[in-house]
Amino acid sequence: MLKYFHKYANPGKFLTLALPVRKIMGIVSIGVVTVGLIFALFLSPPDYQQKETVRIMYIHVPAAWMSLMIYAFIFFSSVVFLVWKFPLFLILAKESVTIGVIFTFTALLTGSLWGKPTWGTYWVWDARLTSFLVLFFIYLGLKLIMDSFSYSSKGDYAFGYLALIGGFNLPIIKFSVDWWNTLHQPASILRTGGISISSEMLIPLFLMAIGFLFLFIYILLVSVEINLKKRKIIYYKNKPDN
Amino acid sequence: MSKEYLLKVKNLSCERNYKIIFNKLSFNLYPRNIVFIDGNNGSGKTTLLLCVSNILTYSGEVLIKKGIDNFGYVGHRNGLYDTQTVDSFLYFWKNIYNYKKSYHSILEYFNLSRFIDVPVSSLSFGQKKKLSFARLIMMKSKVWLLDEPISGLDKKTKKIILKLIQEHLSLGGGALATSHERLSYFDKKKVTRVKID
Amino acid sequence: MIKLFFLFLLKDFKSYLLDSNKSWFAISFFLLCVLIFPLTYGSSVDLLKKTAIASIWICALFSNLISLESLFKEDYQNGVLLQYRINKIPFSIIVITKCISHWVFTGLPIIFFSPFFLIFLSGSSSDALGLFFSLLFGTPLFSLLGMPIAALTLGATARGPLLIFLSIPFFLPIIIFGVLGVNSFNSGSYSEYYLLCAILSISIVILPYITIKILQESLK
Amino acid sequence: MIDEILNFINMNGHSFYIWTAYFIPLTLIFSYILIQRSKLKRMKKYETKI
Repeated sequence: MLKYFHKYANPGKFLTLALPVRKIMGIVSIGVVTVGLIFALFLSPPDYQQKETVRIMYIHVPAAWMSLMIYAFIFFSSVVFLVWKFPLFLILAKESVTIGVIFTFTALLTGSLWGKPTWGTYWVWDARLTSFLVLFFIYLGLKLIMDSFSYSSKGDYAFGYLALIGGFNLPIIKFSVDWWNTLHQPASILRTGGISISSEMLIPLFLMAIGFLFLFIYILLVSVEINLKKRKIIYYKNKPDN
Repeated sequence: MSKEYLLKVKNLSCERNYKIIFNKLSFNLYPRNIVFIDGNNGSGKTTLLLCVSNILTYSGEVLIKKGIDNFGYVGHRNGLYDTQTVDSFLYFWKNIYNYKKSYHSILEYFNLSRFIDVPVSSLSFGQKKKLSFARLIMMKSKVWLLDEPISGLDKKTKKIILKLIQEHLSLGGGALATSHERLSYFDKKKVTRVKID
Repeated sequence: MIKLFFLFLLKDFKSYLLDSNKSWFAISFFLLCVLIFPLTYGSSVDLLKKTAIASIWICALFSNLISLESLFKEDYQNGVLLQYRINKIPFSIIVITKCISHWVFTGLPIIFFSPFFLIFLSGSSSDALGLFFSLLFGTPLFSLLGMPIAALTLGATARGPLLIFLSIPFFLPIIIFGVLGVNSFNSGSYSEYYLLCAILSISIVILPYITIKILQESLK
Repeated sequence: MIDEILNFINMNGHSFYIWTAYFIPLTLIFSYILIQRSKLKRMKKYETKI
């Protein structure tokens, strides 16, 4: 396992390996998202309770899944960086933060837009919404700590440790918010059991989820390539014998 | 030369902030000798001292003579709390280093006895530097790492500190100093120059 | 080792007592914060009564946040931390003594004065014991959780705002359990206190260790 | 025909929510992709110079 990591954690090898994957992902993700959008907007039927607003689900739910998945990805790659000190994993983690911010923002925005016609308000201090807001702030914190240490390797470890502490803390935050909500607010407004998901709705949902996943991989690979190239340029500029 | 070294540095290179600071430096430090690290501003003199004291990660070898587990260090930042008085500062470090003797003779040596109850923040730059050298004496380390030990000081203070280093060398210690100034104070045979470009 | 521990603890206490910016700052900030709440509610005593516990917790949070910035800043900036590292003084002692002294000078006064503030904010006196215990478990957690974050931001540009931004999301569970604990204390359920205790005991084990690691990296 | 399209755009009276929910996130994601791609192109140009 470790040997395998060592082989592909080398940035140069990673680039040659990633190039075809990136190109395929670029085409496939755009295709899948387009097909998913067509299914979501035109082909899927309106819900019998929520009517047309159910179409927001096809972008809201995959974005929420993605933001959780991306945090898990950041957490594990920064743990790998902290333990084995592969710089590649740090770059992977750092470059996924912006995408995570975008997806979390998407989930929050579409959630509140979905909430207005169904529950009557844009925002409820519900456990799930609150914990997502906290997740959004943790993402922003990661982004801030990246920017405030620009061009210094000190920030690398600060970033890694913050992702680590955040990873430990997120379940606790989620649990505490759940606890807080169940005591104070009877579950009257939100009832997820109301939606019965039929297969016609599952198709666009999964298409969008897969499309977002591929989009994430594509943007990530592009960003990593930019970062590696930037590093290479700085490295060559500062070589003593150059 | 089969002399026993205090410190042996072999092919030391260091990368910091994604830049190579220096590449493949080698030098030895023998007892009673001093190594001067020469170079321009920003060429990585301080980085070299931090690499030797094993704070930064480096590639290459730093061999230290057995029995030496501590380095004395005087840096740009003096490592003094502003609110501490001179007395409490010395008492604190005396206890840390297990220095048995009284520290009043050291204060006498540096002409600081008058300032014993004065908080550190009201001392001048040179006096602060002298205090950090007082800490160095209490430490009784064989190897001293000195980062610009005499820059920005007046002639009298410079002399005191140079004499102190000379004494340390004559007792069998070694020193690793970075300096801009060419020091003709020391015996030429005992000085090694290392150039970083 | 034990001698070193007491030496450092004494030094930290002394530095807190000598530097009036550090020791009295937190508690006076707490006082000022408490003053704001009655003023913003107008003359509505009913509202004040309901929010007394929440406002005390908010003030405790803010005074902790404000004092977090000075936790490692001085040591880092004047090079003492580097000196400790080169002289191979174990960082565990430094971190633990810092944490203890920070709590003693920012958490402990708040805990002891909290019943008075409860009366001050016209809260019901039956909550005093619950508030006392919840603060007793909560404030050390503020210090413990703030420690790694304060260490993380060493060497960053614009450190103060960054520190506050990073630490508030992590303090949320403590506030939630703390405030809920007081509310359910009188009805005889202590589950929030048990949870706070559980988080505290895990944090005491893990967080100092992480802080040591971060501090060592911050010197690089 | 036009009626049908208008009806579709109207989304049963919820057009505002649905169209903003689709429009803003998708523009965010795709503009980020475009920015990153242009950056990569610039980097490649710069790299060949060296």
